[in-house]
Amino acid sequence: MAGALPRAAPAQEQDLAAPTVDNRQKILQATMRRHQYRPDALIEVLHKAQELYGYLSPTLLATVAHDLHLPPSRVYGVATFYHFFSLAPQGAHTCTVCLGTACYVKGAAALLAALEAETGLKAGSTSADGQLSLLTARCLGACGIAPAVVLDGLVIGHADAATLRARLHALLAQPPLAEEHHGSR
Amino acid sequence: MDLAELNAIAAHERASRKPIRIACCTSLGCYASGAVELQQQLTAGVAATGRAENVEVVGVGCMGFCGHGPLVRIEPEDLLFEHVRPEQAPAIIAALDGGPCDVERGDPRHPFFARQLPIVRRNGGVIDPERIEAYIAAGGYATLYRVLHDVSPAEVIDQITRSGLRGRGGAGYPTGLKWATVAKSPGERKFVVCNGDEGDPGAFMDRSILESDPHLVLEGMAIAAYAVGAHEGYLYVRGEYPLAIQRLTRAISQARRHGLSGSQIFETAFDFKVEVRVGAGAFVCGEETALIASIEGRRGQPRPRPPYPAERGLWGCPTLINNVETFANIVPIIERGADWYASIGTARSKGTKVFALTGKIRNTGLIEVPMGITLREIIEDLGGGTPDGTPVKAVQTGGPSGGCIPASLFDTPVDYESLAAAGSIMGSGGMVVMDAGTNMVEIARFYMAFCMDESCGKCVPCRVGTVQMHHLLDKLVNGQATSEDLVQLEALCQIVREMSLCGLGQSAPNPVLSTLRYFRDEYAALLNAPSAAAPQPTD
Amino acid sequence: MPTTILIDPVTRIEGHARISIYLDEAGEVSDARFHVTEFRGFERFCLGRPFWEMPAITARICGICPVSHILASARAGDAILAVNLPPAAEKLRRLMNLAQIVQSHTLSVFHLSGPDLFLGFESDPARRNIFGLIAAEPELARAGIKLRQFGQELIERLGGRKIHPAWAVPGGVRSGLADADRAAVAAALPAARATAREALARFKGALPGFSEEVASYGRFASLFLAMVGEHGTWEHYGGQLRIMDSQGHILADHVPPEEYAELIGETAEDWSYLKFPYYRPYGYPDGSYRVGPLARLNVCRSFGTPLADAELVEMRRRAGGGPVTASFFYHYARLIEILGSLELIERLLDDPELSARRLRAEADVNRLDAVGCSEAPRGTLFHHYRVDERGLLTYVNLIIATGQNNAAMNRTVAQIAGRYLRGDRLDEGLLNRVEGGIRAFDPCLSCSTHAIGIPALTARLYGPAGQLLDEVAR
Amino acid sequence: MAGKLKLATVWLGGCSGCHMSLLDLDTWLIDLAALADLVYSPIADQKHFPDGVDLSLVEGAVANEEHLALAQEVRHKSRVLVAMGDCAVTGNVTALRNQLGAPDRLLQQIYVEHGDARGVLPAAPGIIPRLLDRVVPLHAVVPVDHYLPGCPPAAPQIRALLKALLSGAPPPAGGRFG
Amino acid sequence: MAARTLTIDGQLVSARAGETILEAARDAGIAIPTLCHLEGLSAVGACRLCLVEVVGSSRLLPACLTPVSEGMEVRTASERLQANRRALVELLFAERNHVCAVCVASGNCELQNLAVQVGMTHVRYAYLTPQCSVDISHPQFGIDHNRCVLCTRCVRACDEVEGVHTWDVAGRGVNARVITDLGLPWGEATSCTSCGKCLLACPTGAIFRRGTSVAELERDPRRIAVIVASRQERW
Repeated sequence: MAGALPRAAPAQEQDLAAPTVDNRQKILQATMRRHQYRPDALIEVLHKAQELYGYLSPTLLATVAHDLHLPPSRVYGVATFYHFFSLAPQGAHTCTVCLGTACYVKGAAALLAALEAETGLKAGSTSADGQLSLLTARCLGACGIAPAVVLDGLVIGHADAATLRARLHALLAQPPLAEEHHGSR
Repeated sequence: MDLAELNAIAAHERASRKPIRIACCTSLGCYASGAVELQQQLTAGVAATGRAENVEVVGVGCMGFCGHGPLVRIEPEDLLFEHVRPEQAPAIIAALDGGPCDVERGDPRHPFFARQLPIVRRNGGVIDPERIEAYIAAGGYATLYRVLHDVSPAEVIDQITRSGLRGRGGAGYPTGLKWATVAKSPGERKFVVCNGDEGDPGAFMDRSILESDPHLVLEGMAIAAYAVGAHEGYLYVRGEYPLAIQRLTRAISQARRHGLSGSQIFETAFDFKVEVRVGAGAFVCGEETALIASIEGRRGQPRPRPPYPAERGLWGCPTLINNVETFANIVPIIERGADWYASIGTARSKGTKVFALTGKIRNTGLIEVPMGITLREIIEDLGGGTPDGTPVKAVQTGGPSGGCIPASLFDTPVDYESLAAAGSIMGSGGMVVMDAGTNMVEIARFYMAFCMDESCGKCVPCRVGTVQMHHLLDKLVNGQATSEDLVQLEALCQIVREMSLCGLGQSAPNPVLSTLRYFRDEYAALLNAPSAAAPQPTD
Repeated sequence: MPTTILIDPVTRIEGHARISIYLDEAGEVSDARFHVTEFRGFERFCLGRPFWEMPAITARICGICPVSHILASARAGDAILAVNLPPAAEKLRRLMNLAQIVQSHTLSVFHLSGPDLFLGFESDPARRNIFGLIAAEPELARAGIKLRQFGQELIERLGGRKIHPAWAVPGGVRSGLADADRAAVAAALPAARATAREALARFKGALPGFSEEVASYGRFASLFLAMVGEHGTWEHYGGQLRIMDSQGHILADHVPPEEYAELIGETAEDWSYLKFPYYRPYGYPDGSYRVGPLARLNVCRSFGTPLADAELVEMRRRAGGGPVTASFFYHYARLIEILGSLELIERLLDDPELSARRLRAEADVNRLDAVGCSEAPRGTLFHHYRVDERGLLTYVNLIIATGQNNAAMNRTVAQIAGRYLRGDRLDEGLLNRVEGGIRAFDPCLSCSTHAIGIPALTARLYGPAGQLLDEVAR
Repeated sequence: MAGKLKLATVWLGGCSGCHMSLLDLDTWLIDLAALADLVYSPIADQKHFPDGVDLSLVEGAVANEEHLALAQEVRHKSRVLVAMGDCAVTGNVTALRNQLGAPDRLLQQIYVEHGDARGVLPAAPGIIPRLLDRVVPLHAVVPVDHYLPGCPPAAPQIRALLKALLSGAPPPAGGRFG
Repeated sequence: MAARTLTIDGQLVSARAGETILEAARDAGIAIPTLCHLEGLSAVGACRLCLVEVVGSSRLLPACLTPVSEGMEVRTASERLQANRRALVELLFAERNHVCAVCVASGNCELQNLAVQVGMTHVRYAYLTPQCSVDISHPQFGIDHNRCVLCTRCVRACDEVEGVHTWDVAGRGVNARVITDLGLPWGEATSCTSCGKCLLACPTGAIFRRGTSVAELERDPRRIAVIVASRQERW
C-alpha cells in the first residue's frame, strides 16, 4: 500500500552523477552555473543544496549568498521563510504526518498524537540520537487516501496508528544510518 | 516541427495501439498505494501469458476515484477494478478472457463517473502522461498550431472573453479581461505564469491535472503567451507535488525536443520558453504578488495591489497569472469554440469545475462537473453520502479562504455568486464533507491554525490577528471562553478582513464567519460562565 | 497540643503579609511566622537584559524607595564599567538618596504609623489612617504631608519625576540640579527641618507612654548590619559594611559590599516568599540580624551633623546606653535620620561642585561580576549582577532590607504574642500590638519579595490538629 | 458623613508606586478627605473590603490567587472601577515573568538555586497564595470602567481623574504608557 | 507638474500628480497614523494603519501607496477606521513584550505615541509574551526583539539608503524576526558598516545604542529623509 515518491527538488537537469560526499559541491556549483548565478535562482539553488546536504548549514548558505551575489541576510530570510528548508540536520529517518483538511477530518490529529506518544517526540523535532524526525505537512494532495503519512519518502495511505507503529519500529530497528545521508522529503 | 510532423506522430501513435489496453492509474493516490508495482506485475503478466501482441499495459493519469485506488481499467470492455494489489495482476489478466476474477469491481456507469463532464480532465485516466506522443495522438498541440497560424492574438482573447471563462484559482476574475489587460499593458517583456501552488488543504485538482495531462497546461500557456505577447513563462508548482513536478519537467523537455516550446514554435516567429519553479512550502505563494516574489527568488510576501501584476508583475513587467485549471481550459475552448463553452454552466459561471471531494464521503476523489450543479447532486449522487450512511452535516468549500455550507443549503447551485452568497467561495475546488461527528468550532480553529502558520508576517492584522483569533477559538474549544470572547472574535474577524494586505488575511476569518453563521449554536454551547474564564492558578 | 494563630493580612505596611502564631501544647507561644505572600521574580526575568536598563527596571520593585534600587543598580553598573564617577554625579546621587530617606521615613512616621504614634494604638480603627490624622491633628498631618512633599520634590527636581525617575545610570547621572531648583530646595529646607524637629519632640514627649511597647515590641539581642563611612560615621551611600552585636562588639568592619556573600547567606522557608538572610559565620537562624534606621544608628560612631548627633546621643541615653535593642526605637531612629538627612541636604546644596557639568563617565564592560549597595530607608540593599562580556545579565541576586529583618520580625511577633496572648482567643488588642510591632520595622514587602500586596491584617488561631479555632479580621 | 462618597484603593501585584503617586497629591489629600471617605486602602486599617463602594482605584496586575479573588470582590462591591497605572492596565513590569512560562521554574531558580543548600520552595497552601500561570491585567479578569496609564500615573493625572469621577463627570481622556 | 484636486475629510486639497494620499494629507495638515512608513524609504503598506476610505473603492486603501487622482474623495478618520486602527495598535502591543515603563525609547517612541494618537486605553487581546532575545554583540548598537514591530524600516534603510542590506526578515508570521546577515549575532555581521541608519529608522526601542538606559534613546527618524535628500542633491 505504498509507493516511493520522486524527490521534491527540481529535476529539470540531469545531474553530473549520483551525489557523493565528494562531488556535492561540484553538483551545487553546476546548478548555480546552469542558472547563470542569477539571484532569482536562489530558491532553486537552495532546493538543490538541501537535497545534496540534507539541510542548509550556515556555511552552505554563505556559499550560496556569495556565489549568487546576494546579501547573506536575504538568503537567510528566504531559507527561513519556506517550510521546506531546514537549517538543522534532519533525522536519518523522517515520518511526516499530513495535516491537510481531508486528513484532519479523518483523524490525522489523533494519529499524530499517537506517534508523538510512541516516539516521545514533539511534531517538528528530531530525536536526540538523530535517528528520527517527526514532521507534519499542510496537505500532500493525497486527500483521496486520507489520512496520509510519509515514511522516508514512502506515502502510506489510509494510515492507522497500529500499522504506523509497526513500520516505525521496523525502520528504527535497522542498523543506524551513517551520519551523511541525503535528505529527501 | 510542422503540422505534417505533428500528424505523423499522432498517426504513428494510434497505429501502434493494441486492441486491448490495460490502463493503470499512476497518479499520486494510486501511485502511493502501489500502482507502480502493479503496473510492472501487469506488464510482466501480459508478457508471461504471451499476450503482448494484443494487450498493452499503460500507465495513465488520474481516473478520479482516488479513494478506491489503485484503479485499473480494461478497454475496450470498460471493466473497472478497484483497490487492486500487485499480486492480483494475474487475476486481472485472467479477466481479459472473462475468467473468474475476485478483484473488487467498480462500476464505470456509477453516477460518480456518469454525472461528470470532463473537459480539462478529458485525458485523465486515458493517456500516458509521460509520453508527448500520447497527448499528440489525442489531438494535442493541434490547437496551438492553428492559433499560431490562423488566429490573431486579439481573436484568441476575444474567444476566451466570449467563452465566459473565469479564473479557477478562486476569485473568478474573468480570464479574457485579464488577458486583454496584459496584452494592452505596455512593455517589451511580458510573462505568463501558471500558478500551480495549490495550497488549499484538501484540494488536489491541479496536482491531478499536472500529473495526468501536463501538456494540456503547457499548450494553454503557450496560447496565452501568444495572445498577450509574452515569450517567457513560469510554471510554479508546490514542492509537495514531486510527481507532478517530475512529469511536468519531462513534458517540457519533450515539448522542447519537438519544437513545441522554445524558439520559433511550429516554425513561426513565436518564441515561448517555459521554466518550472518549485515552491518550497508556503501557502501564501498562491497569492499572485507573493508568487511573483517567490519566482524572483525572494520571500513570498505579497505587496499591495494595485498595481496589479497585469501591469507590473515579474521584474516589474506585465505578467499574466492564471492557475493550472484555467490554462487547462484554454485548448478545449479554442478547439471547440467560445459558444460551445459558454453553453455549459450558468449565466455567469461558464464551463465546468473540477472538485476534490474528500472528508466523510463514500466516493472520495476528483470530479469535473458543469457549473450550476447543486451541492446536493455532488455530495449525494456523485459522492454517495457519508461512508456510514449518516446524514452529511456540512461541506467546506474554498479551503482556508472559504466557508462551511450546511446541509440545509445543499440545493445551492455551484457557481461563483451562489457560493459567495452562501458565505463561502468557489475557491480552487476543495470540498471537504463533514458529518454529524464533526465539531464545527474545531474546524474553524483548524483553518485558523492554518492561516496563522501560513501568514507571511508582513502586515499586522493578519500576522497578529490570526494568532488572536486562534487563541479565542482555542479558548472556545476548551470551554474556557466567555460571551465577551465570542464578541471579540467576531469583531476581530471584521478587522482582519478589512485591514489585511492580501487575500490570505482578508479571507482568513471566512471559516469562522461561515461557521458562526450556520452553527452559532455550537459556539454558544461551548461558552463558559464568565468567572470560569479567569486564569487558573498554577499547580 | 500545638496551635496556630494566623493574622491576615497585616495592614499599613507596604505589602501583602499575614502572620501565624504557633502555640505549644502548654498553650505557650512556640513560634511566629510573618508570611510574605507576594512574589514577582525580578531576579529571574531580568536575565538576558542589558545592565544599563537595570536601574529603571529594578526601580519598579518598589514605588516607595525606587531611588534605593536605582542607586544600588547604578552602582553595580558603575562597577561593571569599572569607572570612577565624576564627583558631581556622586554628590547628586547622595542628594537624591537623602531626599528619599526623608520622604520614605516621613511616609512611615506620618502616613502609616502616625495614627498609632500620635493618636494612640487604641484609637478607632476606622480613623487609623492618614485621613484620620488629618481630621484629628490637621497641623501635624499637613506638616507631615509637606515634609514628604519636600523629599519627593527634590527627587523630581533631580530626576524629572517623583517616582521611578530614569536618572541614575551606570557611570553617573543623566542631569544635574538647576540653580533655580537648588534655590527652591534651600528655601523649603527650614520648614522641613522644623517639621522634623517638631515630630521628634512629639515622639519623645509620648515615649514614656510607650514603655510597654518599648519593652515588648521586639526587644531582644541580635546582630545589626549597616553601612558606615570611613571613620565609622553614619553612611547611606558608598560606604562599607559593619556588623555589630547587641553588646556593641564589632564582628566585621569595613567590609566592601562586593564581599557581601562572605558575610551574608540566604535561605528560604516554604511558608514565605520572603527569603531569610543571615550572618554566615553564625549560620541560620543564629546569624539573624537587623538592618535599617536603628541598625544604622547602632553601628555608627556618630551621625556627623550637629542636630542629629545631639538626638542620637539622647536616644542612646534613653535606651540605656550601648546598642539599642528595642525595635520600637526604629521609629525614633527614623525621626533622627530625617533630621540628619535634612542637615546633609543643606550641606550638599552648598557644595559648589554640584554645579559641575561632567556627570557621567563613559566606558564599556570591564568587569563581569559586580555588586551595588546602598542604604535604603529600610536598610542595606544589595544588587549583585553578573554579565557576559557584552553586558547582558547572566545572574541577578537582590538582597533587600526587609528580608534582612525577616527573622527579627518573626521574633517580634512571637515576643508580643507570648506576652499578650491569653488562652487561644484573639482579640483586637493583640492584633493591634502585633501589627504595631511589625510596623516598627516599616517592612517594605514590595521590595523584599520584589513584590507588593494587600494591606489588612487578619488573625487566625489554629487548634492542635491544625483546625481553625478562631479568626479575627476587624 | 452622609453625601460623602466612599473611596477605596486596592493594591494587587505592583510596586506601590501608584499609591505613592496618589500620596504625591500632597495637601490636595486634605481636600480629598472632604470629598470622600477612604473606606479601604493599604494606607488604612480596614481588613475587609466593604459593600457599596463608589469608586475603587486598583493598582497592580493580577498575579496570584488572592489578587484574583480580591479583584473579583472589589469589582462586585464597587460602582466604578479604575485600573490605576500600567501594571493594572497592561501587566507591565509585573507581567515580565510571563515570558518565562509557568512560575515553577522561576521559583526554583530564585529560592533554591540562588538560595543556600537548605533552600526550599515557598509552598504553604492557605498561607501563601499560589501564583497564577500568567500575570494578567485587571480587565482580563473583571470589567474595568476607566483606565489610567502611567508608571506611575503622575499625581495631577490622578487628581484630574478623581475630580471628574467624584463629581460624576466623565474622566479626561488620554494618558500615556510608561 | 500637474495638479490634482481632491477632498480629504471634506477639505479641498490640491496635490501634485503622483503624490500619495498620505503626502497630500500631511501637506494639508491632516494627520494619518503611520508606522511602517518613513519618508526617504520605499513604502510597503505593511502596518495598515494608514488605510483610508476612498469613495468608489470597496476596499480600504493604504494612504502611503495610493496615488491621488482628480476628484478623489478620501476619508481618513471614520469611526470604522479609528476603531480598526486602535485594534491594530492593540494587536501590536499584544504581539511582543512592549513595556513602555522600562523601555529605552519611552518618551521618544512612535508606538507609544500611536497608542495616544489612536486612543488606546488598554489592550483587549491576549498578550502573546513571546520569548525574545536581546542582542548587543555589536560594538555600538543593540537590538531587543521584544520591542520590534516588524515595520522593516531598518531593513529598508540599510538596503535603500546605506546600500548594504545587512538586515532582512527571517521566519514568517508571528515568528518572523529581523536578522542581520545569516541570522547570527549582529556583532558577527561582517556586512554591517555600523552607519547607524537602522537605529535612526527604528520607530521603537528595538534598535538602540549600547549603553542607552531607560527613556534615554535619542534619535530622529526624520534624518533618514534628510540623508536621502542631500544625496540626491549631490548626484
